[in-house]
Amino acid sequence: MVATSFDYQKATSVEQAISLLQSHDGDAKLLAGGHSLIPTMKLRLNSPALLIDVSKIEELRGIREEDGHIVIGAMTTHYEIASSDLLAKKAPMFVEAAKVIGDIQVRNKGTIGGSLAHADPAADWPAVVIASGAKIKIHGPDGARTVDADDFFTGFYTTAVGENDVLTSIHVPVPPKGSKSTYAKFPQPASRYALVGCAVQLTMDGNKVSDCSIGFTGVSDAAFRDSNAEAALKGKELSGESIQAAADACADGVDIMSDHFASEDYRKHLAGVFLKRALENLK
Amino acid sequence: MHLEGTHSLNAPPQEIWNLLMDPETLARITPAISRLEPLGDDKYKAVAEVKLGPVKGSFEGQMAVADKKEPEHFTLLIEQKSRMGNANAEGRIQLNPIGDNQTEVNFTGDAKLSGTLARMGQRVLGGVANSMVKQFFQNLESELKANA
Amino acid sequence: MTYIGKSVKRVEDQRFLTGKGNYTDDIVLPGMTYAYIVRSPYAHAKINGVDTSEAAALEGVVAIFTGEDVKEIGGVPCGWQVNFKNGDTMKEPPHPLMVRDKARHVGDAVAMIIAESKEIARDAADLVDVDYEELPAVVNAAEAVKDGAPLVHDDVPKNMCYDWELGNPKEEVDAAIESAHHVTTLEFVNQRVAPNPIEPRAAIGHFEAARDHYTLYTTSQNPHLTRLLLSAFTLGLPEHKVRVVAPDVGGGFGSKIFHYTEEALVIWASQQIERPVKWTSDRSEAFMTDAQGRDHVTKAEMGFDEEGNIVGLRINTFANLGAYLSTFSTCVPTWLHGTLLQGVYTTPKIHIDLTAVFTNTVAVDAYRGAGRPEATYLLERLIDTGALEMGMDPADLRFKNFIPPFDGVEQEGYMTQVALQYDSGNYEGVLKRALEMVGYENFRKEQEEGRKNGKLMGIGFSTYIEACGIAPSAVVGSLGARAGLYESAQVRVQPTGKVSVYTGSHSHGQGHETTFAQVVADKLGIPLEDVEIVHGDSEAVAFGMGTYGSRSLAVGGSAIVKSIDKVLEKGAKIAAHKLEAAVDDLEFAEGKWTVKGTDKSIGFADISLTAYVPHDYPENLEPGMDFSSFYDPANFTYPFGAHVAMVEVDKDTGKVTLKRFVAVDDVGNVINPMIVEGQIHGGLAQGIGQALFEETIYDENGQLINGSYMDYTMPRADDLPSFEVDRQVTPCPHNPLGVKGAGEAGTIGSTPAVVNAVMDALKPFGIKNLAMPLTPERVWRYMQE
Amino acid sequence: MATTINVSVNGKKYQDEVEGRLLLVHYLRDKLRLTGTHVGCDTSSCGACTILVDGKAVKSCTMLAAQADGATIKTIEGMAEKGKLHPLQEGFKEKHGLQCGFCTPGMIMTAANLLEDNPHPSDEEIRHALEGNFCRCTGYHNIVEAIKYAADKSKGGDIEHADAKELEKPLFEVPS
Repeated sequence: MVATSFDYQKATSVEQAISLLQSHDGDAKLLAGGHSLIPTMKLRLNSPALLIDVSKIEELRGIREEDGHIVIGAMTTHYEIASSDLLAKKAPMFVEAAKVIGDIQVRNKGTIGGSLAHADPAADWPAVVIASGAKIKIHGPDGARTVDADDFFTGFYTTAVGENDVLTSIHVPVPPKGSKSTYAKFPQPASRYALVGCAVQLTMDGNKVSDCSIGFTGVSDAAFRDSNAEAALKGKELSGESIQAAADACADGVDIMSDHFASEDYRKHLAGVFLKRALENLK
Repeated sequence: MHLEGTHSLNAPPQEIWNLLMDPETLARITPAISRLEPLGDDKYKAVAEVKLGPVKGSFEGQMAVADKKEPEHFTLLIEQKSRMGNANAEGRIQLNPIGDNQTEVNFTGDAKLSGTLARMGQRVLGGVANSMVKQFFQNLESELKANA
Repeated sequence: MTYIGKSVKRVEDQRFLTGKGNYTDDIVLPGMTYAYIVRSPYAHAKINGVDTSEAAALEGVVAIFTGEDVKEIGGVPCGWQVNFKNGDTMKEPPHPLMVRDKARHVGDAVAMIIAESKEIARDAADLVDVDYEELPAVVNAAEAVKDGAPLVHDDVPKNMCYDWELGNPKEEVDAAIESAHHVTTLEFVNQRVAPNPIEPRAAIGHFEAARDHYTLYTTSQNPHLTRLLLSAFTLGLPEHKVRVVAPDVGGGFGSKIFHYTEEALVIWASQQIERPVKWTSDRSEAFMTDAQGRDHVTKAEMGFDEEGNIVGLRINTFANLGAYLSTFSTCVPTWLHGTLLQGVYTTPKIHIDLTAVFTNTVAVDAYRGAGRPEATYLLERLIDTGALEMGMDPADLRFKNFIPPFDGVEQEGYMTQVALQYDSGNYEGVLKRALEMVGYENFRKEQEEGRKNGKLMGIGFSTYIEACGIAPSAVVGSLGARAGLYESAQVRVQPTGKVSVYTGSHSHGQGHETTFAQVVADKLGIPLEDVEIVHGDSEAVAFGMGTYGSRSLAVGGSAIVKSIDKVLEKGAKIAAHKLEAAVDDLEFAEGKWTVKGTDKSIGFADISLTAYVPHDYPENLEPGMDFSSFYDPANFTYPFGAHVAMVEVDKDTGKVTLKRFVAVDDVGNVINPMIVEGQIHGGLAQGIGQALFEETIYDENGQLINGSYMDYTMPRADDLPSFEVDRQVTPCPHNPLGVKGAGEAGTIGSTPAVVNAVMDALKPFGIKNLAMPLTPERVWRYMQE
Repeated sequence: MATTINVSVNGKKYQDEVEGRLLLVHYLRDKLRLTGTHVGCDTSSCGACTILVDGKAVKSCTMLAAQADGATIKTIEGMAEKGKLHPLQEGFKEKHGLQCGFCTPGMIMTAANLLEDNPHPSDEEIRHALEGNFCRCTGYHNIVEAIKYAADKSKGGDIEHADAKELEKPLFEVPS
């Protein structure tokens, strides 16, 4: 397996990466952990002329708390997230999800930013960032902007990141007191991507759900926030009944993917099952 | 790979028909096709640039319009070759009038992939069929708006 | 010191554990070039032309060959002839090294690029322009024989390679089934699977013009057979000038038995360019070109009388051979499958009707178990389903129908209705032991409890038999084999008493370097470290038939014993001379010849030194101590066992979790229990893989749509439980070691046990039959209906 | 355009010019001739190519040599020290955790990462940790045992030897 010939350049700053992207007019790609990109290039399903390695840019790494948010640098690896004390304390869903991404080797090298920008419809992170209400920061030729995770995934492998943009960080609001979150996943048996992945964040007011957000991955051509299922829970007690109602309401009105691992109706059914399991975890 | 979709548009069938029979418009709205050069007999040389997430490559081949019944239906036959495999697609487009000024456009077809695309693309391309049809309708809609 | 029966740690491990293994792709020869093969993206397509000009112009490309260049070469042969029912010989269309008229499966070779580096070869491949005209393809075996189906080979009507039958006269079996009290009928597909050794195939061809000599390094389970086929058939090379080396080989599971086109191509190309040529398969390429396994479409009927005794078995099967005949593909669905339909039961009437067909898919050939798993699957599914339908316990139904124990010595071997005579067996023994290990009564109680709480637990059985060490040569010859199936071994005692053993068996994970050495050291009474086992090089080993069909120890090991006997016989003569005694007065034990009843003795090393320094030596005795033997077995060997799977099915998702797996196998005598257990474990994983995960999925155009590890599911560590294995020992009566073979047992027994367990779990839903693999969606869907 | 890399592999320093597309696994195998690291698939799925980069298990078929610039790499060839096998290597041998040996280097390197993070893993944790590594020979049973052996050994615990239970059974009867 040999990729087509390309140039490799290590970027030392976000600005440099952007200007390299600009000067290559769509024929350059950013290289983060490489776990999505390199296999495709080996299969020659993609042959960029230049790879810009952004993994060593210091400002893109690390996890820190800032203004009520936890900021995760785009080049932070799944492993670093899985072993972050800060996240374990403040946003444990991230730790939980990081531990079930790929395998040890993938977690050591793969990055959250790379995964989000790649937007594989079956990747784990999209569901989690959506449910956490995160904002995603993107630097482009015209400066920086932030996009709500809900609006970030625009379609099949497409995101709000433009051709000459660099996804730089993920800003996760520190969940209020009384919040709970979890990620439940049914892995595709061969690749271990999510056949269905469901991330849920709940805020309880007494025994009622005061707020909740639900993100799904693996179900449709892009990860999405499921407001129907959320509506079935808001203001309700977390009971067998409300959980069932949410499961019945979920993944409604979305185009559901189908492949030889899961047909459309089975996938839809699984979405309900895994939403239920996630909610049971939070009971 | 089965392709299917239905979409209602605010224009009579004839208007949509005229748009679709114009090679330049057809090239613009057919997903991935970037250029159509008429070869006569409703056949075109077609050049495509596919960019779908991790997959990017150029295709070259033919596209033909067959089985025409104005302004009701026609069939698009697309044969595209590339280094990552070949794609052959056949799609029937049906224009059903709804009232005076609306049309239900129905797309149904099949695409056949070969080579690396067929073998490796399953997980990657599972969603392509859907998004291609969706894109086709979206493009058609914006063409109509632009013409209005 | 005795070594036999001890879990001696493997001597080969040292190099594998330290990264010093020597696999084919690790080898670099001076001046080596790299080949990349351009393959058809279509399953069936006419080739109107191949334009290589642009590729040839790329700097670093050394040569490009196409089907046109190799058209004078006939192609690779098939090693087994099967005849039609009417006596006509099977259809045997050519299997060319590269095609020029049409491609018959995705991956059929069209052009071969040879370049200075693998990067350049790969780049050049993108520049080769092949003009294909796609043709309709046929993929399914049962469809391929229908009128109007596309023809894979223009001159093979109905795509039929042969039809074939075996067993009692058809009318007798029909009558038995028709008059049966109860008939269990199942229709199923034994799905196609990919063997997937983790080491992809590779081959290096090295022609040396100066000495008119050819060397092939290849990932093969049987280098000598490859040499024979290359020389006598494919390329017509002078066999004495061909050396085939199969160095360390990273697993085979059957897929590396066969002589592949790439082996001939690299040798031929090396001759053309007079430089070494290396080809290494990608995993994607492996999915397109390695022979795959199974792929039967079957209707099976088993008749029972009122007490549950089996009265008849009728089988109708379509076997998919793929686009071309691979080396042994024709014997797998016939002589390795039909002959196993007796199973371990006393079924009095058996008939199988089988049609083998060509399709536009890669060849199907032996995959771990080869034919025997397919036979076992249908028998064991039928008997569990029969029990379910008749309201009997599946274990009881088996006990009722078992062939009673026989040792093959006091009691004669058991003559089956399907051409075999079993050597020795105690089938009820293994099932009894397995039930003890399971705690069967308890399980049934738990299952009942579980069902009340909505928990779906199931238990499944499989009592299998297999035929290993396929033999004797005269018999297999009469059945159509175009090769003998014996084994050779040379035991060379060096002057200092160290021993080199040259075996025609080939180890690619089985641990022969240890097991065989244990036999030798034990029999000669010398330390294990004084023995070296040499294999895998046709220049070192006189001849060999390789390793497959669990034959190595039963056949290869027996050949070694034969040579050791010759060593001891000669040693005794020298010892008698040195000790001034008669040969009959000597006894050999613990590496010494001793004059009976005295303390006069002489050691093995003294004798070997004497043999090479024959100053004081028996008259008329040749110096030296080096013996070769060929061992042609008297019969197959028949390992058997009882496997029990316990599963839980997730009602919500349909996912099957294997909770426990108990296997009691009887593989005859055991030389190294650790290695035997390892073989069983690995076999279980592959059999479980077929039951729950694995399947090559071709679309109607013949495209394999799950041709990568991202889409083809193989068991990973967290998919499997720890296995509970035990043994029973019923020695093989007809070979000197009493061994039967352990390589395939796990795979053969486990698949139906798992499926039966899932069916048992799903009993409340009234489901009797589900297609493998039992994927979550399949199971879930059936629970909904 | 070639890139210059500086790497330390098994304690030795190398400086090399590499093409952008050269994978780390091919750099190790073809350039440094460290052929203990294997390639078993195209899709980063099988784990046969696993090595340690800066102490972490990485699939070297999914990493460019250029990305390894400045890294400290350990391959299977660097595991044994002064001729003494690493406890994992010893465990694989003692527990028969390998057959054909092709997946073994990757298994050992992955297990090394596991034991670094979690010195006393449960069976379940071991099986989970191996989900990026295929073995087609062993059925994983003995690989799990091998890793437990290494974990036990490093904490100086008792190691149950495979032989003990074997001696109780009849193993060999001479056929009459």
